[in-house]
Amino acid sequence: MNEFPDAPDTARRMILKGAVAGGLAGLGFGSFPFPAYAAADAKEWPADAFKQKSEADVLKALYGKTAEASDKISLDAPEIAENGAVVPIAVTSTLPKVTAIAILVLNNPNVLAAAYKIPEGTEALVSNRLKMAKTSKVVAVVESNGKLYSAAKEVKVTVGGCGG
Amino acid sequence: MLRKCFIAVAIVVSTAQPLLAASDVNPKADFNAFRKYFTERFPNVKLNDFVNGPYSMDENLRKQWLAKEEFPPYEFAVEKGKQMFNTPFKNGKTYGDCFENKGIGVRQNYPKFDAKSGQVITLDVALNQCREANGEKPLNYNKADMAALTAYMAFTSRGKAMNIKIPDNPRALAAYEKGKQYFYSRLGQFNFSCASCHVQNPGNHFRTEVVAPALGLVNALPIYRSKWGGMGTTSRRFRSCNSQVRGVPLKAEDELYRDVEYYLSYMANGLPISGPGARP
Amino acid sequence: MRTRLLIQLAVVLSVGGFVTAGFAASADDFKAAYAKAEAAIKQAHALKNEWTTTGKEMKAAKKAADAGKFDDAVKHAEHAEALAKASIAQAEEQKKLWKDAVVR
Amino acid sequence: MSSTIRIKAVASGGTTQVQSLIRHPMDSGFLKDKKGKLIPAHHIEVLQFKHGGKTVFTAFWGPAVSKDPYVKFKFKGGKKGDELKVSWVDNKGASDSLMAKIQ
Repeated sequence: MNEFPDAPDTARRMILKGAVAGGLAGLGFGSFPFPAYAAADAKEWPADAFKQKSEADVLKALYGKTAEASDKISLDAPEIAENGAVVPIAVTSTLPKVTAIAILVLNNPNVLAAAYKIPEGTEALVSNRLKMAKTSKVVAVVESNGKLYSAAKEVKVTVGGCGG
Repeated sequence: MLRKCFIAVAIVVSTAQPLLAASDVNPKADFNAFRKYFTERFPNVKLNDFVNGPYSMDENLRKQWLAKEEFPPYEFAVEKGKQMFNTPFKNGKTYGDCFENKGIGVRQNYPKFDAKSGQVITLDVALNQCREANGEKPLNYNKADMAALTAYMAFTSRGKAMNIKIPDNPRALAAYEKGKQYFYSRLGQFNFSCASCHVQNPGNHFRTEVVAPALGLVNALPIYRSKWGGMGTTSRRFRSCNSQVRGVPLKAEDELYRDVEYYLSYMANGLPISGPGARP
Repeated sequence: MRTRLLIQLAVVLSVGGFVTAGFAASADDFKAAYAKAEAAIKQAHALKNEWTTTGKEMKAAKKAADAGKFDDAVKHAEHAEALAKASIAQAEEQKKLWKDAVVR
Repeated sequence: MSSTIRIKAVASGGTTQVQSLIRHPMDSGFLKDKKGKLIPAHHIEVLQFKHGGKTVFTAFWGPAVSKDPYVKFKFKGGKKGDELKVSWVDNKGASDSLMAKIQ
């Protein structure tokens, strides 16, 4: 079964991961397109917030308020991004009644990278991959009980991701 | 003048070089020395982890890689490759008909030495030979379709131990030796060899990247590079190495590229296939 | 040691190329310099060891010649030839030197 | 070509973890093509996940989200075999949707 009796966990994990990604190995989930009635609606997109150049202006446009720092937000981002085009960033929070999470990259041409709506029953957790033009502070903003909280981390970028 | 003196030296050097006798070529001894060099230099890297390139030697990068591997960016290419692989040619035959085990889980056997032509046949070349034998036009060795096909074939071979054979044939040994020579020869205006980076400096930063160890480098091919925004073939990888040191790249699947892949793959014998890989 | 010499050589030649052409060059001078550079590049190409910078100099030479600036054109062509010759020397010397780098 | 949407949704202990990868260029609007012409921004604006008629997650994305974007989230409820509806729309009005089964 195992071709490498002394294979380290990493190699095995790599192989298992391949198996998990089985959708493409033909283990599909019976996925099929469905009619558009339930589809995402572009009208909901907060166009104004995505144009803003500062943290304060983004928060004002998105939520109409300001944020205070919180240690109940965990912002998982690399210290040095391997490539600014693909920077994995994850946000989780132990704050109660979280209704929204936003991720801002302060030195990007437009500061807001992504905003998420967290309905009741969905955990205060999101993981995504963002582009960073250069070294920048990354800010995670969490809306909890109607108030805004934030946490920040500096991510160094040596190869910029404007190219996308 | 300096130049004249230099050229004179060069001429002496080139005429003084004897032709290699096949008996001087000893792949097994090379293999042992190569393995010893890397395992002694990187005692904390587990042998089978070398195939993960820079991620085997940099914790910060490794974390980002593992995050990406949760849903790797190359999945679309693998899916496309699978579709291509399973789509019959106009004559009704498929790629699978050209390979042992219908082409599934065979990546580790390439490159192969073909005694008839006296040439090293890489997987990419074998795929195009298959196409041409079935009346189809060959694919571009630098482009996305070939990258997708080889990515799928690597994917079905993950974890299989590299298994490269160098038959006792003077032309096979000569090809191996030429590949080895190319690997260690300095080239380009920067005067770098493949080995300058991948033997002398793995784990170190070169420009903005962490250099991958030569041991197991080929096991991750083809690779999805974030800076390419897509999957690239083995040829594309070699060509980018050349141009980084200001050398004009050879044409894709040039004899020297095939020979150097043959050499490096033999050095990686026993290590698992990890391709398609994701790299910065 | 010798590789360092090679790099120095390339630098010396690249600077030298600009210094020597202190005369008013003609279209024929350009053609002659360009042809010499082309011959050297052809040899480097045959050795599979062309440098990317050589081609850039040739393009610059052509562009200057097209603009009638033959002094510049000759300088670029001479620079290209020097680079091509250095790459040929590199290829020739590496035919032996590569062995010193092999992992043993 | 098949769907632009790939989903891995796994239910365990009353919670469903959803991971999705979408094939999309996500052009930033700051990059030039080979001819030096600026490639206009082209990105997904809204991505939505529905489970049993209820929206469980909505993403609003700008051009700073990476090419072939990825997202992961978790929601309470959901069991093996349940349907999860995914849809996106981009700034050029293109859209795609998929119904996936929770595993």
